Amino acid sequence: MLEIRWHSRAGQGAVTGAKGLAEVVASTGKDVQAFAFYGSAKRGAAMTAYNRFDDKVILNHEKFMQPDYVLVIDPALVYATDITANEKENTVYIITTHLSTLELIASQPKLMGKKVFTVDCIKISQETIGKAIPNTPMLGALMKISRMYDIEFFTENMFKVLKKLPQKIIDANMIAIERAYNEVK
Amino acid sequence: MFQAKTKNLKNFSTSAERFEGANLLCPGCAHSIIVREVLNATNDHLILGASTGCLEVCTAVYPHTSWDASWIHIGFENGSSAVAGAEAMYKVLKNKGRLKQPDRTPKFVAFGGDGATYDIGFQWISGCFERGHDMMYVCLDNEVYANTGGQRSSSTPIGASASTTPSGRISYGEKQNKKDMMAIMAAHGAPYVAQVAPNQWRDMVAKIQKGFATEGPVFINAMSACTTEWKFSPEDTIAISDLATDSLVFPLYEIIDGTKLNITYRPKNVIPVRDYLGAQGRFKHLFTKQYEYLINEWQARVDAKWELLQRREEACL
Amino acid sequence: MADIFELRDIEVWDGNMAASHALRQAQVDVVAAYPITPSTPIVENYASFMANGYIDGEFVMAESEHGAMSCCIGASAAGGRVATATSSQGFALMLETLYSASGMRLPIVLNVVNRAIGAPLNVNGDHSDMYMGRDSGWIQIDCYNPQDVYDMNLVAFRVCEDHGIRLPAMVHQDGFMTSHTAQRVKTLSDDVAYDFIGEFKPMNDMLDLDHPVTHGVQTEEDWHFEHKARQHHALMSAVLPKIQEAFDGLKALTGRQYNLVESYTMDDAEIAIVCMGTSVETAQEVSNELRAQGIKAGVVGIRVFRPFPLEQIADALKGCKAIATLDRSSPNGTVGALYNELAGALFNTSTHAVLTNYIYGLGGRDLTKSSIHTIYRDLQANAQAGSPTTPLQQFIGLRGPKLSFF
Amino acid sequence: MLQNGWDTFEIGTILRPFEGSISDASAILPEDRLYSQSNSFSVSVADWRIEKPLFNKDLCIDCQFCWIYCPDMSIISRDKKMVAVDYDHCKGCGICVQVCPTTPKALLMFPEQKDEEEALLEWPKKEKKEKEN
Repeated sequence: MLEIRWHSRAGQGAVTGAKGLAEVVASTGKDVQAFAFYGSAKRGAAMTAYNRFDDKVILNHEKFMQPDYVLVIDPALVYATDITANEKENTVYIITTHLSTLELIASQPKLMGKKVFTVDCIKISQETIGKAIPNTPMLGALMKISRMYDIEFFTENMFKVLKKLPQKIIDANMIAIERAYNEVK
Repeated sequence: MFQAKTKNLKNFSTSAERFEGANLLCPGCAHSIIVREVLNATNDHLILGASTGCLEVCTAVYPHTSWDASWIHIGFENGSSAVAGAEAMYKVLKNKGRLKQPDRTPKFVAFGGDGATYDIGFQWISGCFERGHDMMYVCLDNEVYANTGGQRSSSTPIGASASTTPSGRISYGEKQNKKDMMAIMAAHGAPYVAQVAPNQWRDMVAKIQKGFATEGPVFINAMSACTTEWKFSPEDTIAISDLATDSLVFPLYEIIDGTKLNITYRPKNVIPVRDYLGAQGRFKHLFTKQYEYLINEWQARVDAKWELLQRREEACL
Repeated sequence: MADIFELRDIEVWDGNMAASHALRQAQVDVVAAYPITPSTPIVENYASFMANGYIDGEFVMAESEHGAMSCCIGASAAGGRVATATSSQGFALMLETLYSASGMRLPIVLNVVNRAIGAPLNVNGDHSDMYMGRDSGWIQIDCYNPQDVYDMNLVAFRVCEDHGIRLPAMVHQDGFMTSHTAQRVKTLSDDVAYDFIGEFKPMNDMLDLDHPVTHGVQTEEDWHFEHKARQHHALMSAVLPKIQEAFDGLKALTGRQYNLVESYTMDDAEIAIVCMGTSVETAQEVSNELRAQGIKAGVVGIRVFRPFPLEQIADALKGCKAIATLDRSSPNGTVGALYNELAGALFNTSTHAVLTNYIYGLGGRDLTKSSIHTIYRDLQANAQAGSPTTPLQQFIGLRGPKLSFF
Repeated sequence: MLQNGWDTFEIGTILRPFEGSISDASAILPEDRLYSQSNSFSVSVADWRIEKPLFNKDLCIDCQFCWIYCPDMSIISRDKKMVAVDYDHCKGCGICVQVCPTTPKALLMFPEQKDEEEALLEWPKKEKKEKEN
């Protein structure tokens, strides 16, 4: 079982990202879950989304999760929310920030001694897609760090997931994924 | 063809009734007269509905029905929606080629009392009219919850004694003016809204036929004099209705496309409102020293409304 | 004609999307609906299918849930396939008309995305609305995941429209936990799904102009009882065999096996949890972990809540020593509904299991595996003692001091 | 119907106004329709009446006011002529008498048990105009 928790603001696309990832994983024959915690809060409110992947059928529907990966796609949530909640010893953090990994840990000492990687998904999405939708670049970064799939396989399958969008948007997303894959540190 | 049918009453009397006797309505009930005029106004096939109320509980009590066309009742508030649902299904089955009699086009009519129309069912009617279902809604407006024993509704006129707003030593009864349902329905932009009275049968049948010829939602507010709750003798139903239309308490007019207003009946001799009020037990207490001022207020209100209607009509000319 | 929607053999859908596609494939004639969280996406997706030419029917966006179900009733009586969706407060607003639909024997399919009922207002999943509907005369089928939602919608149309049944059916799924959780769903092609349900066959249809019919009459004391008895008789005698037949048909088509009562490792189980919704699967996962430790644990999921498969449930639990019933709805003054149902089912049988009740998960409160482990530990103690070692009713997953009754 | 048990009637509490099929009720007069026992037409409310309207054909001008204002479909008109009162469905409200415009009226209320021939003999006679007061 592989478990992922996303930290995002409503409207930044964490649910779409989690579902897109689930679609790619499902295409390889694994069982998947993608879900989120919703309140009645509107766009801008902090929220979390989740993935579960397994070779076996996933029966567990509890929301409680000790994630293998924590993906933070909004830079401020590192400070505003407890992104380390229910962590495991080897939980991996991939965090959107304009800071370097060392600068980030210095600004949030809770991350000291943990497996932390950084990438500026906001900037990447602004420069490629044209607005701050940092979900797809984060998936590129996840592919690099987790080595879940090689990037060619992943982009090929993400392309299928996004196929209903206009070609220009799909292309921009593909570039964003690749950039994040290359830029995550 | 209806022009010929209603050119005069003799022609109209050849209609084959589709509403049956031995229903359980009170002797002298105007509901029944209205329903007959509506149903006889057309030879089209009909899909009918009713909200809970006198008409419904008196015409479909198991094991008997008084309806010769398909008819549905669900509850007090939703006769409009029931008919709208049937109308939606008709459109689908027509498009999909699944109608059993594809060559016939039924008309859709929902009936409801003023309780079901002005009060509890208002939201449902508003929804149906906003969505533009091709249906006619007929309000049988007897200005009271007659089915349950004469409680006031928002159609009950000021000064009437109703069982929940009775007149008494220190009260003249109902304190609120009757809600202007015609204006509200016209404000929906409905293609056709009309006020009718069964005593003015030619005016009424013409409006019903106009309504049936209209595509989209049609609202008909039909005055239904209630022998039981207005407290007059059953044989006087038409006489009381004449007093209502000729005193202009119940003016007859239509509003087309939410804007164009036509007054369709101008009494040759307008009679005083006092005569209308005095003929009914529900206003009996107004004819006392204590409350007589209300009769004058009534007259002033009726005059003002008539003036307004005429101005509205002129504005459309 | 509506366009064919090309589906992959396996789609990643949440429960709402699964329901939307099932409605689309059923070629529903009239959907009249009003949006309410968490069922809203069902009708949003449906509207989107419509906007893109995949649906031929009428879609009536009503002014309220009551208006929506009222339109559904009128449309169904007119003579065609009808479906809608709702949740929670919307379900409560609909409730009056739910009794009308079943009493008028109109085969409407209602997707209920289970949600708490306020006050306090809460948009998350529990079974308050499902429980509110349990005396309404509808068939109630429960789903544990999006695949179930897809399959049970197809089953619901096939069962409720049968002329031997003619009763409306609810397909329940857990708000958010199923409705907004994307999982793998094995699909049928549009034509195969439609053939499984079959053509709609009208009965007592108002639009048959040659045969006028009066729907929705009043009955006095002289007839009401007989009509209600007839309705109950249909629900009790005809529905479960018809559902079983549909399950068998679905299995032949897909290999997927559904049962009126979903027994999981129950053959030799000594302790069992009985519950509904996503909790069934989470409990299955925990029972697997216990089995690995040699503990004879099992799970019984209620697949059909109404009509209640009383005999099948008694049979599934006959060897048990201790049983926990889990109710995801505030019992408000008594034991949980499932406790009552189970006590009734088991009372005159030779089963003398210790029966206890857990109230959990209200307003979407997480049912954790850890809580389920606690319940199984209680059951082990009860089984060993041969009598309850805990109060009969306990709240689990609740803040503060332990809350229990009886 | 009244002998039926819970398991014999049609489901959904539906009622059928006609036996079998009817192509267009608006084109078929009541006497030519195959009403079902479920149609209220098949029932009588004669016992509701205290007084009954009697019809004097000689005075009738076939204006049809009684027909249009009868709440109970109890004025039988055929070919534009007033034919009779339907005493199975008349509740005795008296509207027909009230709206009858002739002098004397062609419809008058009489006690329920009144013999029709006797009533016709007692009917007020037409008066000459100059004698009217």
